[in-house]
Amino acid sequence: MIEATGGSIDIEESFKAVEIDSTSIQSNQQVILDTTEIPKILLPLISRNGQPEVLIFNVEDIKRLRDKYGILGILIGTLAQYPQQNFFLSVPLKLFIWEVIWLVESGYAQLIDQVNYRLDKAKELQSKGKLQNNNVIVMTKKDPNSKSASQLESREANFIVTPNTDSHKYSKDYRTICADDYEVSLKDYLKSYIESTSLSQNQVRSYYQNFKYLKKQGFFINPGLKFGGDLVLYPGDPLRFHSYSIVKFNMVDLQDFVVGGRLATSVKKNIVIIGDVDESEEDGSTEEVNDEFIQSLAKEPKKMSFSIEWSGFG
Amino acid sequence: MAKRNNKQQLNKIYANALPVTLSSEKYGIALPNLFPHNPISWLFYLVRLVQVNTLYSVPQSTVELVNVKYEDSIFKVTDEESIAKLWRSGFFGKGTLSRSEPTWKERTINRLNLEENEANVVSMEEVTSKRRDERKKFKTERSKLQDLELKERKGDISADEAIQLENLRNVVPNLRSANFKPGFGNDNKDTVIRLEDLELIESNILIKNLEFLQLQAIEVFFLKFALNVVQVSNLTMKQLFYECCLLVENSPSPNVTNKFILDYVVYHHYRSLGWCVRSGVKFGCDQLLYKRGPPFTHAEYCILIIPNDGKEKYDWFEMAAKARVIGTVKKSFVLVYVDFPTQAKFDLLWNSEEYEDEGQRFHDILHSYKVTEVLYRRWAPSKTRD
Amino acid sequence: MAEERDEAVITKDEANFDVEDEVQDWKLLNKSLTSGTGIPKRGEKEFEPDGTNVQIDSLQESRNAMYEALSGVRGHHLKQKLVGVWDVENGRCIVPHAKGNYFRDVGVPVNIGNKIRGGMSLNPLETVYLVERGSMVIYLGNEVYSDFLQSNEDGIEFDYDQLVALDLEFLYSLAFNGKEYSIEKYQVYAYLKRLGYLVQQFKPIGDKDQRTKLAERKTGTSLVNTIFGYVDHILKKNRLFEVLKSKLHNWGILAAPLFHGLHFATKHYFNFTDVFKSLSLIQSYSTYDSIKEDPQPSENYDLTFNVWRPTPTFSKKNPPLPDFQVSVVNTDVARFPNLETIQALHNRLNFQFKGEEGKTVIPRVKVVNKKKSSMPPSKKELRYQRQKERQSKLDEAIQKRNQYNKVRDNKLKYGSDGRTVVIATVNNGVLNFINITEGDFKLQKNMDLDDIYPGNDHGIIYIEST
Amino acid sequence: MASVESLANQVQTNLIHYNFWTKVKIHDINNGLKAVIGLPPSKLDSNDEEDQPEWVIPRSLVSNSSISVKEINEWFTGIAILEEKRPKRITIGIVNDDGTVVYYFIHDGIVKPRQN
Repeated sequence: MIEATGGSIDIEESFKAVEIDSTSIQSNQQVILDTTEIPKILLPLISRNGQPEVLIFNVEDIKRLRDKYGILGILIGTLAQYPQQNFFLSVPLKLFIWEVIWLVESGYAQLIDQVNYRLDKAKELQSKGKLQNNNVIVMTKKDPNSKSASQLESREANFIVTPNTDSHKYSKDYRTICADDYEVSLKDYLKSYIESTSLSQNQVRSYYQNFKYLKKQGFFINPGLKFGGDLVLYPGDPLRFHSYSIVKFNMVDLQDFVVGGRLATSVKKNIVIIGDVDESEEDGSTEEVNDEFIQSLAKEPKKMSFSIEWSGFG
Repeated sequence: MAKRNNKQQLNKIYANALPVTLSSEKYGIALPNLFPHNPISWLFYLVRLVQVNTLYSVPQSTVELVNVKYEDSIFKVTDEESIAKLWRSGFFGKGTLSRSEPTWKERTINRLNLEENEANVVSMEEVTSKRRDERKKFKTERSKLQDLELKERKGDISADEAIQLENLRNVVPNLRSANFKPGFGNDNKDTVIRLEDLELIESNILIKNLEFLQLQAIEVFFLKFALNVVQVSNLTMKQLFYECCLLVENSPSPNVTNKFILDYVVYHHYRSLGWCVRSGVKFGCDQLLYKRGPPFTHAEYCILIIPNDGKEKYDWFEMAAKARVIGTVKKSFVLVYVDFPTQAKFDLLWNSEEYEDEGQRFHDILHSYKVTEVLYRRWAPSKTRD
Repeated sequence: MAEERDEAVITKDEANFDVEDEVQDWKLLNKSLTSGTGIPKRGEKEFEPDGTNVQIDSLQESRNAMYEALSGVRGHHLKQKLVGVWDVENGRCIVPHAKGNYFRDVGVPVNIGNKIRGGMSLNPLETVYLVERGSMVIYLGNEVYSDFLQSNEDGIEFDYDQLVALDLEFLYSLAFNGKEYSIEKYQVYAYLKRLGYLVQQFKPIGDKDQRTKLAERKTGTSLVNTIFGYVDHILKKNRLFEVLKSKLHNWGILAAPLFHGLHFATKHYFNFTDVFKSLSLIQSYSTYDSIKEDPQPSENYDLTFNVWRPTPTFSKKNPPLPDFQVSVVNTDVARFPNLETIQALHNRLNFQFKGEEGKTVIPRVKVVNKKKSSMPPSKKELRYQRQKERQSKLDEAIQKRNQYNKVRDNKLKYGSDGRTVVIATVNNGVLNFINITEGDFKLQKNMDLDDIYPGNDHGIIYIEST
Repeated sequence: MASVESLANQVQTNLIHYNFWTKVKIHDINNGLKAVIGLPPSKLDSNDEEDQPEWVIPRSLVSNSSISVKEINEWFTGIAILEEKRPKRITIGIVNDDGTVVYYFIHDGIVKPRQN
């Protein structure tokens, strides 16, 4: 986050709680986003019958999400090189609901009905006759990348593999087909998400607006249950930086204050609580996930926030 | 203040588990052993029993009740002897200006160098404040170090600064590990007397003790109902109970799930099992259980009280936060669900005029509650595999 | 210093640091995972971006290391080729030739037509796990394949290149398309499998549930046993005696009843244990009480997995009682369960009562590091040894008391009879595991403690000074 | 329930005689709310100025323990009226029924945590 001016960065100054005005806030995104040239990232939507899940298998997409948009996701797959540990995991990268909404709502990505797309494509492939699975490769003991092509050719294939994703899918052809026939709207995604969880439509809106409010300030964001919060915030990519804050969406009790403040301080963080600037703004009338609701997600968040930490005395 | 490391001394000071005087303590008497297969021992026992009851009056019948003042929604004990009794016999109450046992007076005399200043006595509060000073120093130095490191990385560091940086790199880690150990006394501490202190002293003598022992509502009611050792202002037992309920929630008569009642039920449960029970507010729970009491051991259990009303009261975030705080201080987390009677049954007992003794009323009311304990522990699968 | 830990001061100690809390630095991937411990070191991270190139480069390095690792090859040697075929209709995977260690806890044996003898049918969790770690490749089944399975021709090897090989993305979208198997369940499954646990979907083991077993346990004693038990009871517990004693005690003075305002003013007490006994008032739950009441879990809670520590003798057909039983829950779906749900989960566990016939219960006592004999004993072991020696030199009565206190402390802390359900929470992809155990601080009817000091009120923690 | 005055007095005494603050006074801010202001014995944060007074809002943990962002914002606006400037930070003094007071900083907006 935040311009490379060096020295300390005065977040207190830049993000005065009550005076949030979207136009006056500089985008603190590390990279200025430019959507004109790049095609949208296709977000594979999985498990449409249960809770819908967006899982990314394409490493190029993972790269773009992280480097360009500061979207982290959570790796949930087994790392085949080291399959007996849980510290370093691999694809798929699971995006959580706020990341999904943010990417789609900002126009960086679109949702794809993955299972139907892939089944239809497989059918088509099979109808064309001979398949080329290409899943047998040459594997050398040391680093395979260091071998020259000729050296590799001279050896017999000895390894059978499962790739992360379908390597042909980024053909122009594929993109058009997906966009046309397999796109899932944000509305449908949210509808099934809300149906399969205990979140209400108002909560989804309010929490998403919180996420957006934080994203605008350039933070990197992860889920926060490990620390008793809804989110954790990082001042930069968590690969390099310790997290700053634990975010609580609903702070309702002083007990939470004591617990949260104490916990945060013991792990060198603080607690951030967020609320609406004007509560009447909450037009909680619609119970349905309709177009109006989807439009309301795109509104500028009007939020105020406070940071809590132990005082060090008492 | 007693020497804390002297276990025997501690045992002597805190010999009584509750502020109740035992006949064995007062008269040095005991009943003889009974052996099931030896009828003689039965007879002997019986004779002795009658003897005890005719020769000795029950100690508690002659003990004066402790006066508790109820003011501004606070239960106060101001009399020094009473404070000592309640603190030393079961660790009831808390000094308002101390961490647990009231020591403000001694600390103030010490701090202001007044009369009867015992040197070389360092209280817990002083240890803490000293350690915080050290911590502050560490932080200042570290922040200097970080500034210089940044300069170095950017390549605009002067020669002088480079030397300073090297120096700080050696010094800072030592500062971090430096731990203040009690016992050095007040070596370099100057006596600073503030305007605020002047009101307290007259010709080098402390004239005001601002501290009193504050009792929690559950403690007061236990001392009244279970042990009958206190008198709270002019309140009857029933009035006291009602006042305690009002502290939490305004209602014309107590609600069956009033937090005070649930808290009391749990408090009484653990007290009757011999635990020392104190407030768990610092750890975000309701109560702490000590095997014996603060000077002896750490609290081992943190209690969270939950009405068993079928609701899913807490979300995972709240539970995770509490569990983590409790884990940090190496205590165990216990959820105590409380079953309660119907409001109608409660009201019946509450309003009944059948009781000639209030203790019996509350016996019946409280007996209609029930506790269920559930233990919450983090599981680390990587550590339990083998 | 006893009070230190109870004060308001908040210390930032490393004890609260958990490697899994932190986002790992991929630069350390090879370094840390090939080191002996297998646990990554705490990366050296920074507090905030300072705009220096050093920092930017360092971040790029970490990111590249990550992307590279994610692009790594997933597969196995052709010589050990293991093939599965996805059956779209049934949402399962057929492994025609199942061999190897993987199937100790994975899959259900199947025979199909003439072609598959000793094959395995895998559920989506098992399938994805094996493919994802590179141990199996999987193809999309179709009519050609079904026809092959049903045909009677002998000796023909199937050419799998007739089928579409599934990449991981395709497999995930097929495997998790139904309602029953969710990503969150898979995450928990894979997490435990990666650590080496044996994991199966939850199912009752044995033909009797806890309720039946408890009922049998109560009525199972013969008349003779009952009589002997009673005599034993009286002699051992001196219960009758206790009653008589307290009656005798009261005679001399006609003390006011318990909780009467005058009680303590009218009755002599000679020790605090008796005072505590007299204060006993609040009813409390005793282990297994809820079995009779048959509470029902909320719809969001169910038992998901049986989990065993790795054992070489594990039999899929006839598994022992699980070491852990896990309920998976999504934090967006359910809140922390109410008591009824907790009790319902406890009652549905595979559980063996103490003294129940059949398989012996493995005592859940922590074993001090079983290290290879060549290793010198660790500090912990030495301490344990010394402690043991010291113990054995003590007076027998003191040994007994220490033993009693130890057993009691364990029962307070880990539950008096150990019914525990593990709840695995999944919060937007992040896992947490919690043990939820039946507690009983009153330690009512506790056989283990009765064995040491019969007739004691085990729940009274106060130790009388003598 | 504990009165606002009683809470403010408890916090005031605690600040003066337990935490050694000086010049501690109680002010009325909006809606019958009271705030305590005083000087801590040394800087509470290394970025603070010397002799920087600190505002403390007393609250009871036992009665009325719920809290909202809106309410916190009102404390800030209340103090802003007295000071003619919205403070960057205030402190909440949470009073428990055993007499313990725990103090937590509430910073306006999202700030980085103190490096401890």
